[in-house]
Amino acid sequence: MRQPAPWKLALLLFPGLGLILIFIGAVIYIAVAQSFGYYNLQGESGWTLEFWERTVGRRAYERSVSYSLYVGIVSAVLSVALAYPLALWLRKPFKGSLTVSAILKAPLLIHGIVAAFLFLNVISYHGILNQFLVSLGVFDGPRRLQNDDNAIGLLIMQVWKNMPIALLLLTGAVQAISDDVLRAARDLGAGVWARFRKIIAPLSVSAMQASLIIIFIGALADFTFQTTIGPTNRQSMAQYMDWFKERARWNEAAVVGVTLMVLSLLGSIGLAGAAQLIFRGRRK
Amino acid sequence: MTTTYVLNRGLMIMLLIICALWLIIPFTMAVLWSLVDPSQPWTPENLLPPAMSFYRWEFAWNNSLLQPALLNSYLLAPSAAALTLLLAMPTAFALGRYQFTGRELAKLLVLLPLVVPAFVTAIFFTSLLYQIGLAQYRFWAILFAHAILFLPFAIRILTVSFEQVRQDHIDAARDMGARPWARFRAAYWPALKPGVLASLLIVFIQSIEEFAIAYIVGQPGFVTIPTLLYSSLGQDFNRPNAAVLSLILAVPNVLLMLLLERFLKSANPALASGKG
Amino acid sequence: MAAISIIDLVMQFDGFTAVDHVSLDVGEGEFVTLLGPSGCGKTTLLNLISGFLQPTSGRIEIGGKDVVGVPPEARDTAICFQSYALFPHLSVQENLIFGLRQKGTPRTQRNARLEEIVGQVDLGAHLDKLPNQLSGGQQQRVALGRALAVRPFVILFDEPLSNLDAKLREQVRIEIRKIQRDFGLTAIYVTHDQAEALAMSDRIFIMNNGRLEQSGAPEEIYYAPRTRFVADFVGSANILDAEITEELSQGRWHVVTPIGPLEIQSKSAPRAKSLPICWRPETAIAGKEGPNALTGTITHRAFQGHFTDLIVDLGGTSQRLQVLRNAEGEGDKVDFSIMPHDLIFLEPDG
Amino acid sequence: MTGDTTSIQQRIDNMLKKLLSVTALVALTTPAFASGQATWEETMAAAKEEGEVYWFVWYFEDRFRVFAEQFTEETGIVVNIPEGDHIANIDKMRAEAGRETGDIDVLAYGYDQLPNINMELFAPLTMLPEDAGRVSTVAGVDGGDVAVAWWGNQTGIAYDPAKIAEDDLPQTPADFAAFWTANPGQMGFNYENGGSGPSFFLNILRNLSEANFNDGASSPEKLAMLDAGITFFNEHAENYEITTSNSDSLTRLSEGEFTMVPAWEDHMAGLQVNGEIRDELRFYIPEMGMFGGGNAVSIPANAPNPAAASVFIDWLTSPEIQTQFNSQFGTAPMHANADDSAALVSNAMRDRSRPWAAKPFRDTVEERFIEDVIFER
Repeated sequence: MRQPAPWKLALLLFPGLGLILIFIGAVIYIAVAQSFGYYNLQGESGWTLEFWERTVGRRAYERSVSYSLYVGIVSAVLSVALAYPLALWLRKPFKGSLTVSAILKAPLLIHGIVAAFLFLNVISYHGILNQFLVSLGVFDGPRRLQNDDNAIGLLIMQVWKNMPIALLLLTGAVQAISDDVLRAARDLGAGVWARFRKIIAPLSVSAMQASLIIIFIGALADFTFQTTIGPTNRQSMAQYMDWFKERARWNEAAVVGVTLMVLSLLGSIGLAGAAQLIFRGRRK
Repeated sequence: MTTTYVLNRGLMIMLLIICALWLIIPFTMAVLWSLVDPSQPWTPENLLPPAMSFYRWEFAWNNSLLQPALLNSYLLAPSAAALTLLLAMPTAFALGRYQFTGRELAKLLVLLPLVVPAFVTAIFFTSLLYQIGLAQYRFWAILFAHAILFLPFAIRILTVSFEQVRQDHIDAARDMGARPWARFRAAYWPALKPGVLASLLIVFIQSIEEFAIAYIVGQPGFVTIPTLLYSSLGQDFNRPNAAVLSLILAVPNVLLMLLLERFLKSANPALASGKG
Repeated sequence: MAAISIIDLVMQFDGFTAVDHVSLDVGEGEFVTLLGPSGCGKTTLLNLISGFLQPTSGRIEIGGKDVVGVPPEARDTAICFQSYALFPHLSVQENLIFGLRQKGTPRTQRNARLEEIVGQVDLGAHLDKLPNQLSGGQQQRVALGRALAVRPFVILFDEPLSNLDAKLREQVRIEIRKIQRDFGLTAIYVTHDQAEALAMSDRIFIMNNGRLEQSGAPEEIYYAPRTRFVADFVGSANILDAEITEELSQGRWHVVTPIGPLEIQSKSAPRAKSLPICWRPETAIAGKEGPNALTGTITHRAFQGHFTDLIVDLGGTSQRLQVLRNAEGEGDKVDFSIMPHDLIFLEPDG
Repeated sequence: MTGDTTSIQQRIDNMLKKLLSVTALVALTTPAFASGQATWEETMAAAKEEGEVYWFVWYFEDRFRVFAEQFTEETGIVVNIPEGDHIANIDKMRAEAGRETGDIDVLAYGYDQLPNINMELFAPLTMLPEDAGRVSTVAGVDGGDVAVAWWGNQTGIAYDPAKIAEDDLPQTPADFAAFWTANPGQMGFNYENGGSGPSFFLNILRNLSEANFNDGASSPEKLAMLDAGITFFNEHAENYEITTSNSDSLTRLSEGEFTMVPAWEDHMAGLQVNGEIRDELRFYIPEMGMFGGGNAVSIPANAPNPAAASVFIDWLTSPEIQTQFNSQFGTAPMHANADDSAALVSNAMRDRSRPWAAKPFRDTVEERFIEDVIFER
């Protein structure tokens, strides 16, 4: 690799990185400024910590932060954990593997909100799942499954929607691992788990990190799944921000928005770092 | 050999059953719901809707914004994919082929649009548009915003692709007197192709699904599939009408899926680059 | 007791028989080679022994135990791969002790073993490097060291030298053989290079179309090929279709061939009245001596240093001769003789 | 915007053409309306010249498109109804205020939002023909001369008469507590995405405290007065359910999951007319009172088609159309001369209607309810 002339580098970086910095920079600037009292739509603008103090002290704020982090991390880890065996299964083409991979990728093209609607239809109080389980005698009577307090329905939908992203990224990564390397590991006594832990995971760690980050950020800032199938006794951060926005309390919305940005960043670094540490480990 | 074969068969059958449960049952229920005639609602005592008609289908097609939404979304998404690719190429080239100070930082900064929640971006982007007086060019504004929002995917994917272009292939092409275009075809394109297709695909899907920007920048009148879905399927849905909309929107998606599967086959990195 | 016994092994893929009723024994500490052209089934046989494939029928015994159904990770074998298959994300040291880690060998023992292996394969200066920072020869040694480190009961070589240049290859051949002897390892070596097989092996198994054609010590294979295929594949041979006309005396026959009538002296009797015979080019003697004196026209001449290759036209056939010195050029007539004991009966075709 | 996109976006195309070519006309005519000089005939003529009107309303967009066809038949003016969201529409108007010409001709919004909106952003409606039957003040909020009511709505409790007799319907907080205890899980309400649930819990809180809900001022002391109500909800937390929205409540009531849910009268009637929920379901306003209100329409000062907007509002608030709204959508009519015989509740019961709790107090109460009740579940 060579070191290019600075002007040439700048020219190359401008349309991509340059535009990103200008565009997102402006957005971040306004959001941060608003959380400190600037750019008020109504009333006076000026530096104040009031909104941060008022919002951060709230239990609702703490709750939404910890709940969103929970949804983000669990969705990301579960999706990746589910995508790995599938990616390994589809590593070598076999009869019908294309059909399987098409079916697995179908959620990429079904709108999340449509899926949530269909899901709700199935699990509703008199929905087919309840009727089926009642007729089997598993349930005594219909149960309330929608908007469950443990967010299980929400996590199912998050994983359903996000797993294909991880699958797409991981398939490429595990296909790039040569057969001989895997056979060598096996031949030297590595069982299924050791092969994954010592060979496959370290060699696909960048794809794993990318999947974790993309899914984590999406699930952290989720609004549509949460408002349709999420638990009713929890609020996600996006929902909380929207709650402020609905009441034209922009500065507090900006506080939540800035928190969301910071958490996206820190969470991504954390997840990527953890993956690196666990799977790359002692690298000399 | 035979055991893996049996294993594959078993796993596949299991998967197909799960998918049938997941796809066939919900969609069958959606079909039934969509046929509920306004004269009588469908209640749990009845196995099938008591009165069925296509009234809701006709109504949805004629009176909702379904048609413009379909057109807008399916025009926006490919344009966004192409524009993103165009904008991503130079940066990805620089990141993938050159070594310079700050390269790692640049690779990290590229991810910025991903950490800013879409709602925040949408609101402040709109305000920006009003300030520079471009707010009425909605299509272009959304296109531009989508292109920038999804640049991280394209740049990161293409950077890896550019890294995989082998210098000896480029040198060999030059050695044989290839002009830049021929050199690109011979040395760059084979390594880039999977990445190009993958980023087109990802941006396309992201754009089709994107809600916040389309919703906030797009008003009034510029309706895309997600904004239409949100207003009719989100919190204020009623089952029969929502079912009609879900089914109508599933059709282009199924067609698209078949098309993309063909795409993906040729974009499969392992098939394109050989093993290892 | 044989270290490895293969008994009536069959491997079929979708109706194609890759290994066809193969039986063989390998003694402990023996270095044997599976030799054959690509597609002959030798690599399939290796994969069956290492456990990556499960046979359609037949048995494989390693150290007296039937291992069919035992997964590769549980078999006491180690492969040295053609592609080396080094773990690209692990340092040389980590690569070398990978197998020991999997076996849960205690640290002190692991370090001792590492030191020993590093000395053997001479990698002391590179332990912290990643595989892609090494030369091809060094990578090859890491692959060898990695396989040796687990002290396998059997070490399997899958054409390990084909990615090395010719000079290095000869040097590594000697190294491998030396280490194998030092450790007293049982080794199975797969190659399509007959020179490699002849130079390294205690015994050679020649495979063709999934079947074992012939096995034996290198000299035996070379000087007493049993079939047309073996004669042709190992070394070079002039093969002639012969018709036995009469048995002259005990162990002597008279035959008619396209290059003329010849007299053969053989310990084994011919298996049919018409059958192929062969002779090695270097057994030709210049001048007219003995019963089989011939004269042909040189069509091609190539000086090889320590001998000269001649292609001679004789009775419409091309015969190859290797002679120490010759003055004739292309187009000239040349006289030569074949001793009766240098002519070999092969098995009848079909 | 260039050709390739306009060709497929008929609606946008129309609007932009207007923006580009009719701006001059609008600039000329607007002052005339503002000063009230134009006669109604001149306004009608200008409206036909403009030929279309953009109505921003955040619900029933599909059905209003059909409903507005009779207006187009009468006047030849096309009504465009974009998809929208209540607050987003208002934000949009605010954001566009700086532009010479905006996108919105007629903005619909809830009366409870009016105190948050700068009324100077609207044009006065003084050009409308004199009509004493029109309603400008709803639930204690005065629309002045810029807002006029076109949609009246009332919250109450929807119930399944097959499961509960009319005489047993709970009327007071104590009645509800008794009902919950006797029938656990048979009532659900939402706390966001629609006002029916908030109307319910706010009225319980109002009944169980001395705080003045009509005064928007909030203070920690005033919020502390709600302790009894908060305890009331927490004590019975096991016995009621939380739903996600107005629609979710009604859908689940119709499917037999619940016995009763808070609902909007108009929303419920609309769903019944369309066969989306069962006809047998009934609606009442408990004696403890529930909130009622209405929605207003206004014309932004920078409306692109101000004359057509005026004509549309005149039509929308006419007695005939208000009668139709009552029968087709179940609204409380917003014209003195309209016929309300088709409504779900009797006129006597309408006395139980209360004006919405005043903001920002209402916000702080909802915030406390979420933190101290919802998050405690």
